[in-house]
Amino acid sequence: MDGIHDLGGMAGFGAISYEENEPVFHEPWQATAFALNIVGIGVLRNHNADEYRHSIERMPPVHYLQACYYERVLTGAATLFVEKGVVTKEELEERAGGAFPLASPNAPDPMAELEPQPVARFTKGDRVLVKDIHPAGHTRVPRFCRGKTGTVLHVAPAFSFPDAAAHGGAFRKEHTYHVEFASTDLWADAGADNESVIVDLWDSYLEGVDA
Amino acid sequence: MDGIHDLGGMAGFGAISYEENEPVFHEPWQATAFALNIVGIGVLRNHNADEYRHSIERMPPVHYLQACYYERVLTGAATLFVEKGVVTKEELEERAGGAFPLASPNAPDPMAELEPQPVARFTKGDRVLVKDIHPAGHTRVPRFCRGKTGTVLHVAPAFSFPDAAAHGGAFRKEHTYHVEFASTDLWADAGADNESVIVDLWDSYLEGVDA
Amino acid sequence: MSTPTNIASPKARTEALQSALADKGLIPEGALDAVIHTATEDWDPENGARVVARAWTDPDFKKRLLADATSACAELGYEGIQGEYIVALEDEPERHNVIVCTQCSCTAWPVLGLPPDWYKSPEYRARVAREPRKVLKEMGLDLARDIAIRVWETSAETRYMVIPCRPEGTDGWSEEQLAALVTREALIGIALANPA
Amino acid sequence: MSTPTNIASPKARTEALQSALADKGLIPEGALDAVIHTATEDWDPENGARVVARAWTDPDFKKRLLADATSACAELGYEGIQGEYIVALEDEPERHNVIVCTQCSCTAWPVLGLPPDWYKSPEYRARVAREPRKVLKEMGLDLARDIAIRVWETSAETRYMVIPCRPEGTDGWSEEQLAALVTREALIGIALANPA
Repeated sequence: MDGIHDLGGMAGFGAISYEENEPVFHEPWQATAFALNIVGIGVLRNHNADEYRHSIERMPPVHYLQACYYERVLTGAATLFVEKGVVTKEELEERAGGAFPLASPNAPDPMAELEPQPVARFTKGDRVLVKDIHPAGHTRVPRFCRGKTGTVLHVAPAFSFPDAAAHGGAFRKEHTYHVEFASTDLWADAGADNESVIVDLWDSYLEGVDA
Repeated sequence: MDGIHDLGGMAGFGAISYEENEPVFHEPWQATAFALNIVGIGVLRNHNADEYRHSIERMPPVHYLQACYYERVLTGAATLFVEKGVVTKEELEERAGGAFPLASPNAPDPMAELEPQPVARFTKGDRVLVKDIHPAGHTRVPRFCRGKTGTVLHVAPAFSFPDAAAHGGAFRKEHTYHVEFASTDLWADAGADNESVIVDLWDSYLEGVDA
Repeated sequence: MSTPTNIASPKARTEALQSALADKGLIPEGALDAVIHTATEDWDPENGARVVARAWTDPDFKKRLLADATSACAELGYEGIQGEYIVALEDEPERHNVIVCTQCSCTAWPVLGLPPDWYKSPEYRARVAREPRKVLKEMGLDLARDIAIRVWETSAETRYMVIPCRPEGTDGWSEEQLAALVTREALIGIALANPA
Repeated sequence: MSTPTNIASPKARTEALQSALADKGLIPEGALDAVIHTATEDWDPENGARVVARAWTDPDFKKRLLADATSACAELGYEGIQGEYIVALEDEPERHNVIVCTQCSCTAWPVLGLPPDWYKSPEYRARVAREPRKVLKEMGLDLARDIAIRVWETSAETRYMVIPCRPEGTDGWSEEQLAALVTREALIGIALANPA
């Protein structure tokens, strides 16, 4: 989805606040929230990592931007426990003694039509074009590189295709590629000479470009 | 700027809340805030409409999304009165009895390099490509149509070019065009058959496409 | 992500700006009231409704309106800021028009009035460009798939108004009667003219 | 734009989810504590620092690390979730590497630890991809224009770690001494290895 989570290149954000010697967790509930999600994925098999990422993406934009990371984790995990029928929102709110905002529902038709690519089609040095897809559901192609051409630096192993895995689609694995884009190609007027962004992209997001 | 204000096509927003018989202003301060900005533009000549629009675009994203329209107006106008040296933030905060959040500063190099086009280059029926510009300052090309091809429906009169006017650039006028894009070209996978978006675009945002 | 916790209310902030400018002698006597009067009394969707009713009843006016809406609206006295270049969009049975300003909230104030909150909301601005049929349905206007939808993005200086289709059963109605069928919602395009 | 005003605190919400799952018997004894123990005790940027120090002192290890960082890190005992496919990015005097995850906050937990708040902030995620030189400068690392910057976006399953340049004047230092020069910030790429 073209959501608020897809932040790369978005303007208007200010200084990064940096804390020296930051602890792993600032408050105990953050550790618990993190652990609840890991147990939900790894032990209870309530949801997978792609469903989890998408549950956070589905948070309303203001809540997404205001919540700290572990509140996003909590909201995503709780949403998936509710959506899978393990708990109800009402039960959570009664226990919490107040509102428990969850993420918004999944889109009805979440996947772009992308042909599965079980065999790596590209190799190091290839020029590739990122398809200009706009699926309503989970995808891992940042908007900033859609429709852009880059160069394959590295072929990674085949991994589960997230757009499908996040939405109960048929399991498929595809190679991912580390594709380098000149920043000036991504953001004309960025004044970003001598900078590049490398995006890790699944095979079916890409098409070949004639040299 | 590729900011939060550029909302067209962004996913994750929920139902539109609709109020029957809505009044023009819900609270008297909203009327005053609106009038202060209009007087600031039209009477005091403190700022122009393009500077004003950009001052709102420069609001931090969370504040932008949370503020009602008239709080955005207030924040933009106050920012410009402060930036032009008419009042200070400290004075405003003292008078307000609390913090008075303003918009973030202008980018140092705000304009894309776009050649002025004093004479209309296109006419009804022409196919045009929207340049894929990403200026750091004010622009009126929504991201969703950059790099896309559409058809000119109508040639409007020449109007002041906002990217320049918002940043003290040399005055220039250019025709704008009502350019129609098929929604399926803007958002593949949108399922938006039989829908189109018409964007009103200044001449220098465009280039011709061979038929 | 940290926000100051002592933010003054919008009302207090407005009063702060107003008093700061006033104390410097910058606000001419009556200037704010004049703007507020215009915004609440002069700019009114009933103006647009009268334009539509005239177009429905006067073919010559309609021709002028579609050729040059700025002048046609000025004939009825509707002109001024945010009405410098108005374009009228005529609905047809097979093609519907709807207006948005995705980047701010521009509107033809003299004929539509200051826009309502929903029009200025991030929700409307984000969604109507991309999924107009769904948004219109949620707002009560269910358009069949075979009716084309044109979404007009107010990204430059053109200010749009929609001329909805004249409802059936209104032959012989007066302009005043017809104008009463045309709401602000119809002028923006999230509703049709009310049925007779 | 309306938000419920009675939102329970994140702590209360966490306890609500935890107790709801626990009361249904869904949380195995010790499962949460085991995760928290791993996150706070096992995943640690000192692990990555040891990998870097080993690479600085052992050319064969470095070769293995650059060819297959997953296995090389596993040699030192660093492996597991979010470490299934690690790629090491070697800084060179004329080319600097920096890591981000713009869409969520993915990181190589076993070697970098859970990432700090700044890495997970909208500010870092939005800005470092587009203006890395400016962001790095703000964070204390001023790189000359002629040093290329590669920003690695963690958009798939690869988890990156940066191998910073070995500081001058560290000939003959032990692995332990060298590892102490390598911070979490250096492993992400917003800092260099500390000078000797």
